[in-house]
Amino acid sequence: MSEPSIERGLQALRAEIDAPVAAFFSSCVHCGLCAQACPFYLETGDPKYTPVLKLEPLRRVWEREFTLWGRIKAGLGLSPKVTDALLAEWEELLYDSCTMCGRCSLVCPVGNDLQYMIRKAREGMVASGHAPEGLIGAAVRAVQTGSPMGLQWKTLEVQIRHVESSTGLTVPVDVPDVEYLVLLSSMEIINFPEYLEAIARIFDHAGVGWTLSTDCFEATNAGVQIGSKDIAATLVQRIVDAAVKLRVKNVISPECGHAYTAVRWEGPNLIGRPYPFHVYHIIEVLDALRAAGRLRTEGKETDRLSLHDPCNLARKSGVIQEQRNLMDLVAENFVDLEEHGRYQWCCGAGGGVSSNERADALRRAAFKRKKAQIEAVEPERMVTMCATCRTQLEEGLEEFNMDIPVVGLTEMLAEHLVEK
Amino acid sequence: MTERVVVDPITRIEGHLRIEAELSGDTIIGAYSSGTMVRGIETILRGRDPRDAWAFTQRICGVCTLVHGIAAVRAVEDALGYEIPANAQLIRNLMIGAQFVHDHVMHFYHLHALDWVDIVSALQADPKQTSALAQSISDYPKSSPGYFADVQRRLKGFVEGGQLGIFANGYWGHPAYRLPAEANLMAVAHYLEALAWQRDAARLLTIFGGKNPHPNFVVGGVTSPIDLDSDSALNAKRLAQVRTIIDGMQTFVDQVYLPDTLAIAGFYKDWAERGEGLGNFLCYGDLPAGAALDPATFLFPRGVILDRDLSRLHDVDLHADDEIQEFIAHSWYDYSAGNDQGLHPYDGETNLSYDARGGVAPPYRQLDVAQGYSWLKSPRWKGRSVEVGPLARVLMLYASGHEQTRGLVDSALARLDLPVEALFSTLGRTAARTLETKVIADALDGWYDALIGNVRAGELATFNDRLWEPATWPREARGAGFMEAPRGALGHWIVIEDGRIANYQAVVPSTWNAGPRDPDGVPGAYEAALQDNTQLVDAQQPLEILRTIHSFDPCIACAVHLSDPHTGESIDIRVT
Amino acid sequence: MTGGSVSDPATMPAAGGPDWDAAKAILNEVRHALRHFVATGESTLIDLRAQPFAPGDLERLLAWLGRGEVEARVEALGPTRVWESAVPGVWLVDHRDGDDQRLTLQIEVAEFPEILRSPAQDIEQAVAILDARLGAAADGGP
Amino acid sequence: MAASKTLGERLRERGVSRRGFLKYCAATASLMALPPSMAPAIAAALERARRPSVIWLSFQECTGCTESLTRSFSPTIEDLILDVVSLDYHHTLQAASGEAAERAREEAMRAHWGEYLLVVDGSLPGPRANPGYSTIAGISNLQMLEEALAGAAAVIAIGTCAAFGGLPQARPNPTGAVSVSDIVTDKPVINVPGCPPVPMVITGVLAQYLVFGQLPELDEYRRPRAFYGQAIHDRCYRRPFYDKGLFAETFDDEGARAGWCLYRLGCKGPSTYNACATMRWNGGTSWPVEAGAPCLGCSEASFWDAGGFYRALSVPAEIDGARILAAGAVGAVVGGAAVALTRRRVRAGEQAREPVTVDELEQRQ
Amino acid sequence: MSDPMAFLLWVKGPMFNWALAIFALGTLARLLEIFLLGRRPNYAEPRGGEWGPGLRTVLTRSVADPGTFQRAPFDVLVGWIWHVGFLIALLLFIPHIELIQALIGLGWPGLPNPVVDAATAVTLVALVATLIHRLRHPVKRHLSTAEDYLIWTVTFLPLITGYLAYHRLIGPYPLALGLHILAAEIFLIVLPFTKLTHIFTAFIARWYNGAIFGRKGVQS
Repeated sequence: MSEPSIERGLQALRAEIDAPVAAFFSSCVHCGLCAQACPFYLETGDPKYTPVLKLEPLRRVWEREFTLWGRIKAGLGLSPKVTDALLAEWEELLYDSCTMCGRCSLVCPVGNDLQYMIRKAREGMVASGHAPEGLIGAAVRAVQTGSPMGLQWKTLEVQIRHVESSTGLTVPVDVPDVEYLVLLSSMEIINFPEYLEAIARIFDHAGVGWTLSTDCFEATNAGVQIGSKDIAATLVQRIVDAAVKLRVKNVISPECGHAYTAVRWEGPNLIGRPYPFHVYHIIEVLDALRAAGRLRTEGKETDRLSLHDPCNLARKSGVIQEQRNLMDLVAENFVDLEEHGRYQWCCGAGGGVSSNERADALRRAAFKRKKAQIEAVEPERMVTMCATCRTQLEEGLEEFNMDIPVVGLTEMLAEHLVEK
Repeated sequence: MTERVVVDPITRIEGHLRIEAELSGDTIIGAYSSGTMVRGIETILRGRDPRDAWAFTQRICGVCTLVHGIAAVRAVEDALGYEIPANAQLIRNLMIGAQFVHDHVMHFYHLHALDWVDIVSALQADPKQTSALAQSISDYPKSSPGYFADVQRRLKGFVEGGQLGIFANGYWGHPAYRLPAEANLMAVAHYLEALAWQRDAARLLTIFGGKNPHPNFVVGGVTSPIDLDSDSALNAKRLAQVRTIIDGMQTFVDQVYLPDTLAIAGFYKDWAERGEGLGNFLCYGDLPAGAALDPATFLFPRGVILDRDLSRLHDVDLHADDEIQEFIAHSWYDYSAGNDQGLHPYDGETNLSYDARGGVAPPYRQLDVAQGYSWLKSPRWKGRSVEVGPLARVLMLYASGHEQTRGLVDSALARLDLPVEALFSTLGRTAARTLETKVIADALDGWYDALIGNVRAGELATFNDRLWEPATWPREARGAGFMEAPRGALGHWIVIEDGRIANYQAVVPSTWNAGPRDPDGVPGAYEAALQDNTQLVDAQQPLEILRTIHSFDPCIACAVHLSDPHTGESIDIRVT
Repeated sequence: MTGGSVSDPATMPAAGGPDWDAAKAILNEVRHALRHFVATGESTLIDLRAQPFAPGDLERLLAWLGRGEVEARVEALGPTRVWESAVPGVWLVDHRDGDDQRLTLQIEVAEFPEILRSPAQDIEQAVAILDARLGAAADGGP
Repeated sequence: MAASKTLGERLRERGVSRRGFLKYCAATASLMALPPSMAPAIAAALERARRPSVIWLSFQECTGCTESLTRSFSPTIEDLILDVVSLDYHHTLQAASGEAAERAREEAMRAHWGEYLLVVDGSLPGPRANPGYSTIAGISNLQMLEEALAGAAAVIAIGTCAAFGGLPQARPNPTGAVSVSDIVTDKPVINVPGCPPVPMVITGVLAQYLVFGQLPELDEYRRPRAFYGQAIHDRCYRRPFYDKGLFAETFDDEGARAGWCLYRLGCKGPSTYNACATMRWNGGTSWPVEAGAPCLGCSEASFWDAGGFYRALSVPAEIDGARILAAGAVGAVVGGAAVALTRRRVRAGEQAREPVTVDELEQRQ
Repeated sequence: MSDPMAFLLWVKGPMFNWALAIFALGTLARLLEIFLLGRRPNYAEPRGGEWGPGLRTVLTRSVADPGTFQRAPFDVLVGWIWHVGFLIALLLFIPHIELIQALIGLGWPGLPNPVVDAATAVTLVALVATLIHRLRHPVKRHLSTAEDYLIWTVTFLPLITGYLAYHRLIGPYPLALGLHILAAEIFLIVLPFTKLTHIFTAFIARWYNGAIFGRKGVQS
């Protein structure tokens, strides 16, 4: 085993280059419009945060090694090398100032999927030893303890007991052959215990068979955030093993954005084969239950509510209408932010930024874009469905002294269930 | 002991012609005709768009300025089986006819007349008597004593000015000039008159072809559309203008050219006994009556007359391998398969080979006539040396019973009191040119009326675009384009491959007539004619040579072939 | 355009359309020349032969300019016809050669065209010519 | 010698009046494409002008230029040779032949040494070509030109062949033909290109020399600006159709009949500088574009090799499909090779990539 | 080469073939370089198709989303103006159509010249504005490399030379036309080796973008 090094980084980058990457880099005309989609640039005004620029290390590897013309240029000394210093300099750009929200991918006029390439670029950063401390810590904890926050099953067990006592329901654990394996995120367990209770009540209400697994309760994937497919694969494999062991039909990703994209879209490719089960986000499941008439609710929230779409859920996974259907079920004064759905703005915390203490200032700066959006609509409360987003919203709104509480959609729904 | 007389340049012709004659006493016993300039147009044509060929070949000659254009578009049309609308054929006929009239008149007055007319002698003429002479032979209105006096005054001023310009060093006062002073003055007046007239006559080609010299043609028809409602097409005004021009041509031919020819001929009847030469004549025929180029409808019939035998006309096949062939035994060319054989034009070659084939390094006094001595080849029909041109055509018309021609020939001979054999001569050749001009000038009416009839009937098409795009052509095609040019039978042979010219050969009237001896030593028409009963009064002033040569109306640029880039002779010099 | 006395507009060729462009340019030039003439008394000559007329354009232009009250014919090296257009001060001068072929066609903006003026040198000799004729008449005796 | 009479004297002798002379000058101004206001200056110059001796040499030509000269309406060829110039040597028109003709040339050269105007039509085989390709009286064209040049005041190259090499010089230039300018180094040369030139342009240039005794203003091709200053296209009456985008597609369609622009039929008007559109041909009768024929570009150098006559000006001269296809194929091979290498690199990268382990990360931490 | 006509014939003849050959060679090589890299298999259960959304994005990405338009109206508008203007001048000018027809045998109706002329003039102004914008806007200035200015130049040159030639503002015309053709040839030659390849690859990139998003059920 060798040390992380520039050479390993370059090898990792080379391994990531494919036809889309080549098409994307061939097409960029430096129009700079991606900057107009990036909260980090918009809120700092610093042009170095222009998204396409964050890809410079990957671009150089592509140009120097994957184009004939670039090889000629490199031979003539006209194409600069990718050095360790360059990667060091780019660490901030690739981690601290990018949440991989993918908004730039949606506005690039030539169609470059920048987020796709940021994810790939991070592979090289990890391999060359240029990942942020915070993310390394999270990754190490996730692999070693099963949770990026170091949470143990016994902590969750306390939660379970609490839910069971307060609802009078049984929380199924390690029940095989049920319909759903429910995953959670450590942040939810710690910050938003209401979620588990809400799930228990809703599934009971709808008569859904579900279970938790003692082998694997954590849905988040620090490997995806840091950009290591090896670590990411390890974490995904745990979920797959648990689901297979319990022979569930479906796996439910909790109110967490990146967990969903990690399990839903990256997972099969990380382990190199399709799953023997389906993966859903909790919101998808809830909306399916609603559509099937299995959710009967009563009363509606009357205050002015608005909705924050988590990037991973909406823009990167296409779950957009589902949450609105559910909002309509329980809220009568719901108003969308101006740019929402696939064009929503990132809260500023995703993509590992929230785990990267060094990036706090940038994270707070990026939030100003969300804040401005919220201010424009003047809601009394915000609703979301991602623990990271919810934390960022709560902290941010508090910082700006805005008295707008943030609630999870699942919990809100649970509150309106018709009592049996 | 023979003496060599060299005439170079032969002037008042098109191109560069040199005649070397061997004299025994005062009689020519051997004559050698040499074209001394070569350009290489056939080689230049290779690889080009066949639709462009007309423009290149037209520049073979600016005098008979349309004939190579017509032959080239016909060659392409023949190769492709490309039909053209009836109007286009009629317009081409009108253009060809106008070219004939224009060219023959100019030849007679500006190129040939000075062989018979002594300009200086005209100064002695009495304008009144000249007027009387003019009025006795024609109704032409410009015949007053004042008119001739004006001409004489102008000529006098010119001669007395001391700068004779183009008239300097003519053989003035040569005993062979026999016209009385009055006839000379009349001819000088008509020399100037014809210069003015020809400018108008040339306008017919300008109307249909945009300019003259070198009017425009197009494969598949003509460039000018017909639309009576358009300013920009052939409309009523344009067609009326054509009518006016035709009228002007006919008037001049009837009232000036024809009477002048007969009047002058009357003084030179001895020239009806010399300058015949070969006695073989060839016509491809031309001027169809309908849309198709069908020899059965031609005004000029197709055929060959051998050994003066007008009772037997031989047919001609332009495509047959063994009929038309070109030889280079005495030409500055090489054939890849040997220099003694003949090649049909489809297989023709033109490899320049001046030094190796006997060309003498300039400056030279004398050619090496035992070897190559001309840039002209020697075309032969079934191995026969033949004459082409007006005389050939008039004989064909006469032999095939063309009524108008028979009438014209018979009355002219009667008027001059000459037998029909007089046609086979220098004088006969010149007279035949005049007579066929009359036939063609009159025929213009028929084509014009047919065109007007079509337009009235709403038949306006002038161009067929069916085979315009080279993509519609077969991969390989070959065709022969022929016509009767003013100077005689003209043929272009084209081989098309992949939409490009693979080979192009032109066998032109002056090659038939002016070509050198063939491998059997048989001379060409010029050479034979000069060797036929020609005596020189003064070897220093060989006027007699000019008379016979000019009676053919030489067009030498036409006659010279082109080089092939495969030979070492080819030089590519480009200065920019 | 050039004034009130032009031909009846109903019979005028329609302005506009590509065929008419060249003639329009000429008319503009004539207008400038007229103004210049009114202001300074200097005449202007426009050579119509050097214009890129479409077929029919010249005829239209001449029809447009119309005919005024004066016409003249000069015999000098062939005929020259002169006429005033319907626009006063705008003359057409058509020089032809002995074969009645047009040499030039000019528009002259002036009180009257130069070609009509008797050459000063000829007038100098006028008395002598007249005397000679009188003498001849006296000799011959009418 | 009475030859020294001026043109003014000659005209008056012929009974031409002062008024007639004025008219002659007006026509001359028009002929030379000068503004009519120049007529008085022309009159003054013509009063003094003498008939210059002209020696006209014809080399590799077709006589089209001479034929064109005879079509001039003003001055007419008759006026030209009787009044304007002394045409002392001209193959097609002169009475004398053979030795007598050559003597006329030599005498004129001797009598007017240093003063005669040398006119040339046709190209000539160049110094490196076989002199036998074109001879007159046994003398090569080059030698004859050089001899005549020595005593010439100026040279006028009539026609595209003399001016630019023309048809004989067209690819592959089998006779090594060159233009007059290629030979003449120390004498003024006026090029009067065209195949042939417009008749009145030829006479106009001669008249200009006669009137002003000097060369007209020339462009960079030594062409008189008065006649070659504007492109056909700029003076073409069909130009408005070009601007409107109305084009004839064939020679007998609606557009052709309506007189629409001939650009698509290959008209070279935009790149051809000549006077056809204004002077027109044969006494103003018509000109090629008016007769529905696209301009061939005949007054431009190399026009024979400028691509097909029916190819639009914008179309490349010779599209070498084979070369482009070959290049494309090479591109495919090169691209393929590059990719093969690249793919190997990707695979190698994948294989060489060492998995990142938590232990490593932890170490770093 | 001092002779403008010889120059014109050179650019229309051998040079044109060379330019086209280099363009064809380079472009094919570049496209193969891209395509043959391929994509790795994707085992995730798709929520949508790839082809449909990919093709859809090829088209829809031409129109900016409302937010981007609000934030960068200049980029969007001026970018549109000169791209459309350039295409009008390139594809709807009759002489160009003739050229294309001669090359590939396909033709289409053109626009009247004054329309093309106006489009060209607007395009020229828009391109100059684009350059000024690039020099002044912080993001663009920061992003720009020498190559960006090079491709601006090779894009601008065919337009300006074409405009000058059409209006005959430089002479003689064979020189003006020759310069225009040469400028176009430089454009062709440079194209495969610079980001001008986006003329082709942008559509590929858009397709990949649309396909990647489309597979996840997002309309991009």
